Amino acid sequence: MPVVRTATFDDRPRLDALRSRLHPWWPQDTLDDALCQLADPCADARETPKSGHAVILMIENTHGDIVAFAALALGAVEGTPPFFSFHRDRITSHSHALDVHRPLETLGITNALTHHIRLGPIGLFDTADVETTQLLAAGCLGYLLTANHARAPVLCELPGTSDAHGESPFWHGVGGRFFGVSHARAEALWQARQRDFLADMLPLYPLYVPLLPETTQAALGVEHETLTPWRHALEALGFVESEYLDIFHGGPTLIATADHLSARTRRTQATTSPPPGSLWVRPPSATTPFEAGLLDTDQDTAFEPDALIQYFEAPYPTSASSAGDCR
Amino acid sequence: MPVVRTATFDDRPRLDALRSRLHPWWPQDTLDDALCQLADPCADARETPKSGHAVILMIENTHGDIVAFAALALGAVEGTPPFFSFHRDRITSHSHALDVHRPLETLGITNALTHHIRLGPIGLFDTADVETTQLLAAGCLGYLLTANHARAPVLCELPGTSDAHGESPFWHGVGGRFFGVSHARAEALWQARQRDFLADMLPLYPLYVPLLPETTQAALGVEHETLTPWRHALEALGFVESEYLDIFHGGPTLIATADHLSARTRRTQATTSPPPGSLWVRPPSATTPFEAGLLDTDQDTAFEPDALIQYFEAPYPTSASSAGDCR
Amino acid sequence: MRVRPVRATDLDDLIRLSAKAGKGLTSLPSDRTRLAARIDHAERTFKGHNVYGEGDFLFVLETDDSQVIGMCGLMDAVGIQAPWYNYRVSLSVASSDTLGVIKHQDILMRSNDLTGKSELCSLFLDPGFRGGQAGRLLSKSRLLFVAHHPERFGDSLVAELRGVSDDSGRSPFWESLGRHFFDMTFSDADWLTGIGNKRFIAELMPRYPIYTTYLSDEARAAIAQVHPDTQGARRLLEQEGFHYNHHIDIFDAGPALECPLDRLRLVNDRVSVTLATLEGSVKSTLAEPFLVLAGELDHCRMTTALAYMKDEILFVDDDTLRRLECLTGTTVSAAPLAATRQHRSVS
Amino acid sequence: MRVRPVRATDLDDLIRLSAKAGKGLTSLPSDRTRLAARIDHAERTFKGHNVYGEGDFLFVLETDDSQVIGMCGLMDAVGIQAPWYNYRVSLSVASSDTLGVIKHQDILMRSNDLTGKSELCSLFLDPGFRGGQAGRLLSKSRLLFVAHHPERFGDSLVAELRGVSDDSGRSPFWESLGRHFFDMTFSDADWLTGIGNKRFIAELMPRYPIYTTYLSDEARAAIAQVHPDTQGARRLLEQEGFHYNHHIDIFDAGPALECPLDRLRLVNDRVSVTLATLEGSVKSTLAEPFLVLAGELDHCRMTTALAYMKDEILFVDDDTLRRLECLTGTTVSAAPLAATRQHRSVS
Repeated sequence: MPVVRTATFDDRPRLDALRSRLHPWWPQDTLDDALCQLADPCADARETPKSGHAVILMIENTHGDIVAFAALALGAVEGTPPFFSFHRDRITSHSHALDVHRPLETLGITNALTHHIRLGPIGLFDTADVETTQLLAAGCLGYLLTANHARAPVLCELPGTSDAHGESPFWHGVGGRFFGVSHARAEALWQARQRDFLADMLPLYPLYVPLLPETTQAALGVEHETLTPWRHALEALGFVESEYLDIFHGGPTLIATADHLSARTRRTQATTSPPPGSLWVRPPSATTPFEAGLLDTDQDTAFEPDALIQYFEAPYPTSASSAGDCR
Repeated sequence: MPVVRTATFDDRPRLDALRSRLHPWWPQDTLDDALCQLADPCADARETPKSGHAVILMIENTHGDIVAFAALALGAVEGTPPFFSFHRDRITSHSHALDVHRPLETLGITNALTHHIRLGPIGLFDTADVETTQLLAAGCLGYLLTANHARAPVLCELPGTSDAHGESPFWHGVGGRFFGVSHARAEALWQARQRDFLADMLPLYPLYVPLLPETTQAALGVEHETLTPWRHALEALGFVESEYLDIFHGGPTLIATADHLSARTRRTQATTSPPPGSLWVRPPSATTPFEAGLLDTDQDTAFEPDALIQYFEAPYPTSASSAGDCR
Repeated sequence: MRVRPVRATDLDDLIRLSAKAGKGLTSLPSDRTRLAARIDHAERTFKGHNVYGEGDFLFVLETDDSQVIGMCGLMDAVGIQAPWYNYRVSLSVASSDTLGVIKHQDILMRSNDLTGKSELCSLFLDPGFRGGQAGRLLSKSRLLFVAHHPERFGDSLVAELRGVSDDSGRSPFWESLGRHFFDMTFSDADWLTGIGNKRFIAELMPRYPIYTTYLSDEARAAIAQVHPDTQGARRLLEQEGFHYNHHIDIFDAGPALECPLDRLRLVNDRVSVTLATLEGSVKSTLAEPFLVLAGELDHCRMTTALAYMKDEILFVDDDTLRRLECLTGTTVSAAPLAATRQHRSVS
Repeated sequence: MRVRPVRATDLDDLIRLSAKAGKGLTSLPSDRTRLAARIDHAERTFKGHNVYGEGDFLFVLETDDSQVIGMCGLMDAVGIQAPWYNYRVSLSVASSDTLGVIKHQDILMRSNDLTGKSELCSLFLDPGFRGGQAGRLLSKSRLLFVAHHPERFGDSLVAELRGVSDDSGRSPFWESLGRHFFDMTFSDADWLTGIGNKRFIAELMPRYPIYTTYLSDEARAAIAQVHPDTQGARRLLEQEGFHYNHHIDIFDAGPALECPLDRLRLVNDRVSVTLATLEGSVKSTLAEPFLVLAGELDHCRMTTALAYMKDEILFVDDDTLRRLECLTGTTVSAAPLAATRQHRSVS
């Protein structure tokens, strides 16, 4: 069975080479941070996070090729620069006399997610490979459940949808009207962390969604189609779509509180045989990186307890476990 | 062991008599609705909810006195009148040149919670009685998990804190400046469902929290002290404090998605012995109301399976179950 | 011709007039009961029985043979008894050193800023009498009334002018903005407002500012523009001291013109004079058209007259005396009809 | 005494002057390099080398023996090269039939509405010369300059007047509002703005409107009020056609007075006249004080003179000719120094 593990500095050249294959709308700052911080295999994931603290989790296939990776920014600390999102709110205008109810959606700027842990970008080079997608998400979950970071909520902002020309209908309707520069220029500055322009140029007041161009409205909270399997994997782990959107492309922001993640996945005692599909996590040791995996659902091999390994009950519904997961 | 059950029309006189003992800041509209709808014991809780659909869950002691009750408004349907909350948001103002970071909290009006299921008011006549408090919360959870309502999120708005004179510091700083009437008058109209004045009079623009009187700031999201045990019980079930506040008193709004509630409490098969502390739920029958309870943690009586009863794993940590619930 | 306060006996004439008014005049409904109530209210206003903020000074224009051919009104102060809404056309400027960009965005902000100002309203002239002096008399007489009774009014006047719409009454501004919030047609909204039902405006109009980038080109072009039929009225008011101060109508984006009382041409030009007659006609080269007001409040009469003024005496002809119901020696308020000194325009 | 464009050779005099200026004048820093740069920029502005929106017309007042005793400035258009911020004092009216309440709340809205207007700035007069005609000449001369060169300016002028503060420079408005957002003292904020560092305003000022109910009583009372030392300047500007149009300074809430160019008294009163001298003195009963401008742009000179005007000829004395560096027969711009007709105030 494949495993997911933290990347080490030996992986850097291969990871760097894969950057070009990432969707261009993924914010790459976390990846940059994580690449710079790649260290010994035994780097302790449980150190106290500081601003900019980031790691990479990755999966290799049997040929040793990296088939997937995810960057995680753990620096949910005071002093983090403001993180901008659109908050999708609702105001209902209601006329008693006329018996009119109009729930009006608005999009307003917020920095409420500044201290969240950030998941992404992720590289999934075969998006049809559900197994790898689920393993990557579960590995991130395992890392978050066992690493000694502050128990902040976790967000994953997904790149938004694009039109037939590969352009962002959300940018067309929002950013393009406020920033006064091209999408490419704004993206490049953001990636280069020159972000003062967000506070300077983003609309002061909430925008009314019904006034936005229809293509923009249709793009709100819609992830790029290549990321739908990843979204489903996160949702299975307890992530939920929030009322926050990516400021450039209007992609959805999935959020999970640490509490909800751990509620979804219950730790089982290592002395009893964990059910198939369970998540196992081995913290880093002096010689090995952090590793995690999912127990095979079909395999019948005898369970061998390992005191270092923690087990969590099946994060994904399996044929065997579904009976216990019905609601 | 005490049970929690849905109230029937026979209970109405006793419930009516208890109203006067409720905290005056509880919104009583759900209770009014529920009292009007009290029906046969066998009324089917699984009917499709409509606007205004509400039930009461209650607990009696061994003398047959009602010691606690809770009203639940299930009418999370289209056409529900707008529900007003303050949304507590954050905008960080940041000057690069001056190296100044000021995270500024704001309070803005929103109707985003309009379609949530509403829990409350609750009557808990011995707030020190943790067992009854937990049972009442667990009973509500059991009802929500098994009733066939739309799977909307559930909110519980807790009455806010009061000062030494019994007045609301939040009202003093907010409502009192916008409504132009006394707190009592505004409350009375709200209870009487004459609520157009909210949309008419509430501030159009978000308020800056640092400009509010200090006593008002200190009251944001603080529940009335008599409700702290109830808050803890809800939080143990998966409710989390949200960024929404009660518009009159600034009390916290606890929210749980149906998803999170069910993730917290896992259904166990009735054929195996459920662990102590488990929640059991019996749907209403032709002769009995909905009933729920918690399995005794100490008792050693043999488990007798009942096909009608559904069991959910321990909603509250117990000494016996805590080993399996650590994170 | 003269202008005088409306009376109950004018009801039939006004009903007949209102039938000639098109959609443009929302404040003159051809509904007998409503109109009778308005006349009654106006009569009480002229008698001083109104609460400040509810005063409705309604005048009629009548011919020398007492035929009513026009009307005009004045509200003493808007927004006192119920909120008064406009959009304020404002500018948002953002700049970024990083981007090297400075960006101007026009925004429309919900505004109650005209609260307390007095409003010119309900002007209507029988189409058969347009083109002559009647329109000027009708429009300017109420300004002289304000100049004569400033204590009855706010410290500023405002006139909301009809905005751009096409022949079918379709407003591009409404189609692009109002429609999304009010869930009704422009004419329904206009009609509701006309019959005094304005609650729905507070309830349904957007609370947050609107970025005009989200309006159609046609709608943006209509902001603060008047309907072609209203351009004459706009020019006339501008000559009297009114100017556009960035407030527009929330339905059709027509401009609200404002004039502080101390800049009203007629406040500055009005003088108290004694009436006298000349031997023969006053149609000398020295004569010019004057606007004259005699009497107070519910007894006032106003007319235009070719007259000339010397040493606080206004020389008029006998017809004018008849129209004003005055004898020579009476003290009246008068001012030149035309704004003699137009404001120089500096480009 | 006369007013003329600043020159590089004035630097020492201005350094000396600025040392006499208190905290009130943020735009005249006593920093040699900065002041030299400003003078250099102003010289280029007078020569017409400025980009519109960067023009800074800086004048000095000199005595007949060429001693510089005051200065005053004019920015051609604010907010073009960088955003210009004010609060707009607005009103929010809410009403509820259910409650039987109508409630007025004053709100302060972030505003860039003065963008594109020309600004009067940097007025400073040596304290030893206050009380006489010097102050009027200094303040009004630049208005005549605008009237003479309207094409160089926006369609409206604005002057931001110093707001209320106590002897220690403490502004009640700042203490109640700005402090919460800017995290610095009033004098630091003022100083930063004075040296042209205004980026922080965009970055830190509140984006949402402020309900004034949350300000201290003292702060509310300071809105649109001038410092006691500035009351004279306010009156003078009001006489010239300026009025408060609901914009205030974001730091100390001092009023921004505005005047559309076509309402500027000197635009309307300015005439082109030919200079002439009378036999003897012009101190006849017919003479009145005039403001006179000779020459164009960087060559202009302005002074006050007791003069009298007849048939487009202005009769002045020899001193005036000297100050203006003119011979008789020269065409100049002139206007009465005093606003002859004060606007009648209607209560």
